[in-house]
Amino acid sequence: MATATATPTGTPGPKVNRIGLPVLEYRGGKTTLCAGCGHNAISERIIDALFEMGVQPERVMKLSGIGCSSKSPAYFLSRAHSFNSVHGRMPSVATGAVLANHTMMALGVSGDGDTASIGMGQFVHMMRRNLPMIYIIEDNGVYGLTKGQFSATADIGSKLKTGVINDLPAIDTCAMAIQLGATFVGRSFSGDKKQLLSMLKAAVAHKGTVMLDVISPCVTFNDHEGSTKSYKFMQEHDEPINELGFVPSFEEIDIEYDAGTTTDVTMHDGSSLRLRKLREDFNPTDRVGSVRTLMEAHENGEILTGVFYIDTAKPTFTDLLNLVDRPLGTQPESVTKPSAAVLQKVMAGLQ
Amino acid sequence: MATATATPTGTPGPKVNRIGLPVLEYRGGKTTLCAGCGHNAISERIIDALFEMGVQPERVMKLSGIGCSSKSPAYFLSRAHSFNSVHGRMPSVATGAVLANHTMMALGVSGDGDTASIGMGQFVHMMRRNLPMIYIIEDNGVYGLTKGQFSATADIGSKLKTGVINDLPAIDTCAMAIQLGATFVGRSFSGDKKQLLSMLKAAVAHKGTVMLDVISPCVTFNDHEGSTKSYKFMQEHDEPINELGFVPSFEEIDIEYDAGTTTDVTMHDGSSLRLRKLREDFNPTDRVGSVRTLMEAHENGEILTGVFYIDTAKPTFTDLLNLVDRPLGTQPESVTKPSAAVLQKVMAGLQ
Amino acid sequence: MATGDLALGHEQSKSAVVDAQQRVVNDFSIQVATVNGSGSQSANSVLLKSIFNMGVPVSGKNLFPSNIAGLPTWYTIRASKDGYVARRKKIDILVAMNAETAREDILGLHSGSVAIYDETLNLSQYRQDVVCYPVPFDKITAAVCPEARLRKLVKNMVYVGVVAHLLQIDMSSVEAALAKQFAKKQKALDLNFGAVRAGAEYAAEHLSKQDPFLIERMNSTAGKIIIDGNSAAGLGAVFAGVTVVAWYPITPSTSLVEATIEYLKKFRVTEEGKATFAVVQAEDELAAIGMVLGAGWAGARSMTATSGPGISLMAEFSGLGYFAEIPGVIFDVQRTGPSTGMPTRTSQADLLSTAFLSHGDTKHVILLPGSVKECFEFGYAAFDLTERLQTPVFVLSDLDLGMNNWMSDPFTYPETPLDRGKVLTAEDLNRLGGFARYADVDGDGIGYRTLPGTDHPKAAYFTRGSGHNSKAGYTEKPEDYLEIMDRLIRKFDTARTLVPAPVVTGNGKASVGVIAYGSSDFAVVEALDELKKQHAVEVDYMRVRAYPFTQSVHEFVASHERIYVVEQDRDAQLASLLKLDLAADQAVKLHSILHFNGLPIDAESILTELVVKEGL
Amino acid sequence: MATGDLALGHEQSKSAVVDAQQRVVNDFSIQVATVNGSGSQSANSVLLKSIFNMGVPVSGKNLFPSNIAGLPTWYTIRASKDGYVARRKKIDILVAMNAETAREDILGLHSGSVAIYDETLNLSQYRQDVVCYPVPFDKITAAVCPEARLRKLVKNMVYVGVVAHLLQIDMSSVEAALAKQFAKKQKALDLNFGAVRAGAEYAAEHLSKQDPFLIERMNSTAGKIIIDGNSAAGLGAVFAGVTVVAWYPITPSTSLVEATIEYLKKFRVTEEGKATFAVVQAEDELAAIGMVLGAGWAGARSMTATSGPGISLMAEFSGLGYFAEIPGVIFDVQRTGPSTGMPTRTSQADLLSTAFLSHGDTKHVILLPGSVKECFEFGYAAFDLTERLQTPVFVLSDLDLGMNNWMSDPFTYPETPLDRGKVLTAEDLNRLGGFARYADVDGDGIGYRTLPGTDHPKAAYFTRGSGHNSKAGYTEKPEDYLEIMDRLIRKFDTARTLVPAPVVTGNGKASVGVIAYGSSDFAVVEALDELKKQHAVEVDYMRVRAYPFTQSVHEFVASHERIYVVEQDRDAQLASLLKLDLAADQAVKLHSILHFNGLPIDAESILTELVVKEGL
Ligand SMILES: Cc1ncc(C[n+]2csc(CCOP(=O)(O)OP(=O)(O)O)c2C)c(N)n1
Ligand SMILES: Cc1ncc(C[n+]2csc(CCOP(=O)(O)OP(=O)(O)O)c2C)c(N)n1
Ligand code: SF4
Ligand code: SF4
Ligand SMILES: [Mg+2]
Ligand SMILES: [Mg+2]
Repeated sequence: MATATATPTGTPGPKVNRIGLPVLEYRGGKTTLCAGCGHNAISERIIDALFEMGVQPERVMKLSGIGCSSKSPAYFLSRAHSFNSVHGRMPSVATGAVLANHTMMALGVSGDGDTASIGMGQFVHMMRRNLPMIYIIEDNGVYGLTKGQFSATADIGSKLKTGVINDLPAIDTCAMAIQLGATFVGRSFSGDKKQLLSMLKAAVAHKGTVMLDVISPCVTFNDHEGSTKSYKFMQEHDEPINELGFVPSFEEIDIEYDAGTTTDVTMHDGSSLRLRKLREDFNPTDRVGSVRTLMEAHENGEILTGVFYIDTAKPTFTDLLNLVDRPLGTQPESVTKPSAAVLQKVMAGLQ
Repeated sequence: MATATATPTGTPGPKVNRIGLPVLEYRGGKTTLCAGCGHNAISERIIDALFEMGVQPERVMKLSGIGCSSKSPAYFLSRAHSFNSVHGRMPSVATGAVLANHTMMALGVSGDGDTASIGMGQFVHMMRRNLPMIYIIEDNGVYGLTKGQFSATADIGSKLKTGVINDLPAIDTCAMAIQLGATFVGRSFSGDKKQLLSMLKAAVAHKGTVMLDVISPCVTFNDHEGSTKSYKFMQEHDEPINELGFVPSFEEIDIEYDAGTTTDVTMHDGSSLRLRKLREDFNPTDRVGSVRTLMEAHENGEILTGVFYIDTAKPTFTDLLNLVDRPLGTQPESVTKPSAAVLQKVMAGLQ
Repeated sequence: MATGDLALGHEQSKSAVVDAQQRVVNDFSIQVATVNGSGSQSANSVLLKSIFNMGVPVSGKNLFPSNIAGLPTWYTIRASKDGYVARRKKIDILVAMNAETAREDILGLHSGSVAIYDETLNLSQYRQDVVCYPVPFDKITAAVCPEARLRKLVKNMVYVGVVAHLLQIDMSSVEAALAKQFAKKQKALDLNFGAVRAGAEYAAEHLSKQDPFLIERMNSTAGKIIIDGNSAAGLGAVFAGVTVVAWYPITPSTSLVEATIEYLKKFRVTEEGKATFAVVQAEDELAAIGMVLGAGWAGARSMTATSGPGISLMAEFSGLGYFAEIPGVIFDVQRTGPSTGMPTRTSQADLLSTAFLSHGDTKHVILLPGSVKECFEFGYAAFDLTERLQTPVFVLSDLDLGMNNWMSDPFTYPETPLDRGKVLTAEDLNRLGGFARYADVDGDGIGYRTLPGTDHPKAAYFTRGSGHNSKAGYTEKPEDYLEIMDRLIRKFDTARTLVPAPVVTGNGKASVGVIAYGSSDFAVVEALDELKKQHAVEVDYMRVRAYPFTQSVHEFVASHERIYVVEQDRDAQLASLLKLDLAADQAVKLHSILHFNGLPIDAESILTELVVKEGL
Repeated sequence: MATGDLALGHEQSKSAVVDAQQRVVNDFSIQVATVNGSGSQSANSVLLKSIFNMGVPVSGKNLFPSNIAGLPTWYTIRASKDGYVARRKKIDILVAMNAETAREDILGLHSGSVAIYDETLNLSQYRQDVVCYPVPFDKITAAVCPEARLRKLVKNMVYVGVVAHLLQIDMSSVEAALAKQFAKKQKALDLNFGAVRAGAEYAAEHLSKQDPFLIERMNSTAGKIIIDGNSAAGLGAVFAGVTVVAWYPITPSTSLVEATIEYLKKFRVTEEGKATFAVVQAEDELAAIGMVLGAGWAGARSMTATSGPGISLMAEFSGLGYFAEIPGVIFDVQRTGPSTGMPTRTSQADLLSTAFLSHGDTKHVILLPGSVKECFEFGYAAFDLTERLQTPVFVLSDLDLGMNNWMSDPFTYPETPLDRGKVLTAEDLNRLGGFARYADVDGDGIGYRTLPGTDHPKAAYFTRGSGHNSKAGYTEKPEDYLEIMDRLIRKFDTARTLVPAPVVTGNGKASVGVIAYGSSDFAVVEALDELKKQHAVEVDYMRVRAYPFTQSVHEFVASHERIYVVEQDRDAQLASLLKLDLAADQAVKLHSILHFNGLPIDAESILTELVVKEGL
């Protein structure tokens, strides 16, 4: 693991990361999800990413809605505060939490039902605000926890185990997020360890809304023939649009850079994200082009993965609010409670 | 007025339309909106369109949410049933009403706050379903009825009378509607009588979701210098992307057709919609291209109007539900209540 | 133990194994402890039906986690010759199939009970006072099921066989149950019956009966059906001619809609293959009720089903339905709150907030079915009522009633024609020359409405949630507003006379009365029988079936000295509604017996409290 | 007439014009009938302040339509030497500026009252028993306002001048009021004062005083302030150190947040120009309360403000706040329901649904400010309470209190330090070695919490709306669930001891007590004074200020024979909550006096009912 440093002494202790923590300190409770559920793999990658990036667990707030996916925060990073809220409304809770403490990293886990069905309104407005947080959709095309009904990301024509066929178009949360204002948008697959890990690490380094749609098969209700969100289907149809090379700020960049084939992005914290093009003419800093590419791929039945859009310059919601540095939640009374003199002045003005 | 026929006898009665009704029968109550409000002009165009198309007023259901705009259904077509529902949730009410009676024309009027803020979730899902109805956003960039706060369609940088500047990106409801599945999407301006009237007449002939975003200045709260939704701004920036020629099914088409400059669409009821290109390479039957054009225009600060997208082939939501012809709401008991024998069979199966 | 009540530790007495000669016939409970997602559901239901097929009254309760697979689940079957079907705290026979909970499970048993378990679990080490039957499940399964991937499922049938043998359930009863379960799937039937037989044979050869529990043939289930409340409610809606269903999945109401859909597909498709119904999976509950109201307004019989969180989300629209007077049926299959709470546990704690759902002087009509039969009947009647009253009607069921299987008399066909309420046609309008939508023409508080599409120039009116006068015109005038608000109260009083009246048992001469509703009924009936048996005390019992309360509720309270209100919530919500409705000098009689730990209420808990409170 | 109460027809007596020698000093009401959007608001407020500047107690009520411009609006000013500030039914002086309603307006007057109107309206034709002062407004306006487009606005100041002259209000008082209104805008001041003077001069020259109404200088307003309840509440929140405000516009709560924003911008920006607060205009009320809870959870003092429909939309999240025990302040400025109702009319009809907002045994703490001063104080105290109790706290105001201008003593600075409640720091955790989030360590039902970001490996806990045990672990165990639910009741009982206690007046010896809350207070006080004056009957009066009720509420009821509960809703919601809380033998004493036509309650209505009910 590139980012881990050896323990100082020669004793064969557990491998620790740059802040001296072993990966164990990034784990959570035992999962109660089905064996093989894609969501579990995503939890593992989150653990890896935070460990490798050397994020202090106490500096993270985990947020979720309701669903199998939304249970996941219980299964990683026990040392971080977590808020498992109500169905579809995590974005608002996250917004409040980030405003109360914008110095922390907010990590949200949602499902496709939680986001694209009941949660659509809040999703749209969170993207529009470019709220600084990582928002992950664990996308299986069904409502897992209520036993397998189609969600709004189910592809047209895909089939349930019961034979019911979805006849409504899928909502492409990535295309929407880009259009609406999110500044780091990508899609991955829970089965693609490497891509997902790089994407998550880059997400940690980004300032602004990171929206990741991670296809995450539901082995119990949507992993059969006829599903377009099954392991098999993804293994056959996953088309990476770029290859991610993420080098965190605390490491040396040693690879050569070729402008023709690579987009090189310097992230807010000094990390570097290299996106090697796997498709001619795709430019992840071009909003319009990205949406077009996604829509075209969708019409062709292709499932693109990779980083679709990144913008490191746009101000985040907390930037726009021009907040003091110290978290609002822990401002001292001396700052937040105006003096008696102020009240007197107000009263005088009302006489 | 092309579609009105003369009264049979020579008596100089009021001009009537093809079903023998004078325009008076399409009017509503006296408006209580501000004098000069764009919404009033839209009501007038709706009256004209329904009159000219010879729609039977009793065959229309008017639906709305809450806002100045949502009050409008009171100001046209008194002879039609109307449902002024709750803020932001008209799409669901309309969905229910259309399911109960899919033989009628449903006409919804919403505002930008009603649709793009509180109503976003329902808006998205209505578009996705291609519910057969006309959905009009009377778009002034502000909440008129609550006295002028920005809505989510306010452009970035636009200014309130109080000096407050909007720093969040506008939501382009047209781009969203196209992406999500609506089959007739356009933008117009309440001050452009001709374009809006043609668009509304074509809307009447369409089967599927018609989503029209009509810029409709709020003279009281958003018609000043610095607003991008003022009459002045629109007069200066309105850029029609095509010119509409609508010929209803009951009239002869006599104009020549030139494939190079015109897109000719035969509508569901046999009417014909001719879209003369005002922009090279814009094709209103190309979803991806339309969204791209809208996004590009948006980035360039242009306000395009016209019909952006039309698809007359896609099945509507009621098609997908495979409904009987007669409205569900008035099915006789003999059809809807299974017989005693059926119950007996069910009971036997449970023993 | 997760399935027992609080105070119930195990009473590990030293007294040895019960005399096998002592016979306990058709009166005991079995608990099967498994892991969810392991397919034990069909085995349990075969076991249940086998007993049913023996003519013995039986009930089953599934206690499952809010989780899809891998967590502990318990299924309890109660056989009761007296026909009691409520939850029973005491477990007599444990089938311990879940290694994770097995120790806790056996420790929770009372002395003299029975444990059947996989021999590797070696449970006898924990209890000397429990009859232990170790079984080599895997070995037996392997022998009858060559296909390894099916063994996890088939294994469950082995315990069915073991239990059937030990209880002396006829194999023919089991076979009939299996045949129904696997309908036309002969291969599955063979495989599963093979497993049952193997289990039974193993038991015959290796287990010597040491316990007193037996099933003997009776004749108490003939003609009865077994169904869950959700299916019954869905069936009621289908027979009521529901045409628009809008919903959003949520436990424990999902199966209500899923059953409705199945019935609609079967019975409501025309010969040309067209649907006489529309079902929409909405994007959330706000949309679901919006669709219901839109459809109800436009003339459809419309419904949705949800549970607590969904009901809360329907608050704003419910007020619109009340004030704009729009029909629509909302099923609330209650689960344990507050908030997400325990989604797979039962409760009756939505009553009060539903009665006043929405801001600003809103009140709702609520039906309270108390059996699967009433789930059907009220699932039907709700549509007549909502159209008659022109107001949303809520049907409050609960997880216990809705998701568990219950024995019932077959449902009776509702012969009366559908009551579509006061709807004016074009001909009516011709005759009348017009109408005022919100005028109280008949003095019952209910106005006349027209449906969109009525072919008359005066048919239209303007529906709004804002202030309106009797002609449906917009108003902010105090007197117009008062007229509407006062009429709505009159309408609510009309509702009192139309909703299902309470059911009263007892001779009416007792000084003590009990009031309860919904699924509490079963436990109440049993508790009152016991009260009579054990203490020779008779009480009268009124089961309320709707809100607002009918006049007879007032009379019942008036004619008793003390009233115990039994309900499954913390905040005494039924008692609260009663208090608000009763004259204060009557309200003073009310005392609450509350049960709210998420498990279905049981007779023993009620009895204990009654005895204490009555000082018996 | 839209502004009068139901029964109040005009009592057109033949008796001629009142003797002008008879003087009615500092005790009458003025109603200005205009069109909204015509800019009459500043004229009305100048008139109000002119009387205030004369040292005469005064109150103003704006009766406006739910519309932006062009519809009738009425503004009522009451001068009352005795300091009564409630709405008064009787109008003494009408200023009829709206041609559309002028006829109805004058017909609504009582005999002997006064009408000032544009001469073209010729209103004297309708009433011989009203003193008529026709004024050529347009001519006067044209003369003082050369700019035609300003005339519509300036015209309003002309009536101020006319009225001021007729009532003998000092011009200096008017000028001072104008100077304040137009602060640093000298040109506007000159123009408007010119118009006032022109009106006064016209009156002096052409109108001969024929009515008895006069303002005479008093000394009863010295040191008083004038403010609306919404601004006062916003100010309270700002002094409470609110840091996160999330809202969605809705009448009549919008101005609460807008005032808050103004104060925040003024007092809460650091020297470097950074904000020590965040305000978000959310996409709707579901999002607003979600943000409030997210922020409250993460340590911010957070708030939202809304009205009926918004409260309904907050139902689901409110239950989460209750069960997961998260602070947050929700202001509900009540308007008339149900549904959209009458958005610009006042009401107290959200009380009951707010108390039980959300499904499944949820209960909320509610503060009930009864004056602008209490809007400030409770706007402040709500934040201490919500953090102390770790539960959402609702503050129920209403349109009358919130949007109208009220005289008040200046607000007192809250000297006590902010109570941030039980929050453990990293040091605490070092000392304690850990903590159980939902354990009742202190016996008051309130657990200890940590904030995200606390730098300690054991600081984190898992917040959820699903079943949890005292350690915040997920659970479906009956006993764990019961522990939490029972503790929440204990916490609610703790709330009883912490919320503002009721205010009692009277000597405590009367047999009759009155209970009311919120903006009803003003009318109740006046009614009780009149009761004493007219009928020599004294009653005791308790104004409740919070739910749950403190012990003293029980005692007050216990110590009186009959209790009249006065409130502004149809369904007797305060009486309902009392009934549920009181012992039934006490509840029997409650009788309701209800007022719910959308207009603020008035003393006359209360008095009439009291007299009837008491048989006086
Ligand atoms: C308001 C509300 N409605 C419905 C539910 C029931 N519910 C729980 S999870 C869920 C769907 C979850 O789907 P998704 O977000 O895709 O998560 P998954 O289980 O597939 O990971 C639903 C509908 C709920 N908890 N709350
Ligand atoms: C649930 C709810 N929240 C808030 C309101 C208050 N409200 C009424 S209209 C409106 C905004 C309307 O804006 P828009 O839809 O743009 O209509 P416009 O008045 O601009 O035409 C709001 C917030 C409401 N009626 N209901
Ligand atoms: S049901 Fe599906 S989504 Fe839920 S835990 Fe199982 S596999 Fe995962
Ligand atoms: S406030 Fe604006 S939107 Fe409302 S009626 Fe007036 S001009 Fe139209
Ligand atoms: Mg999912
Ligand atoms: Mg608007």
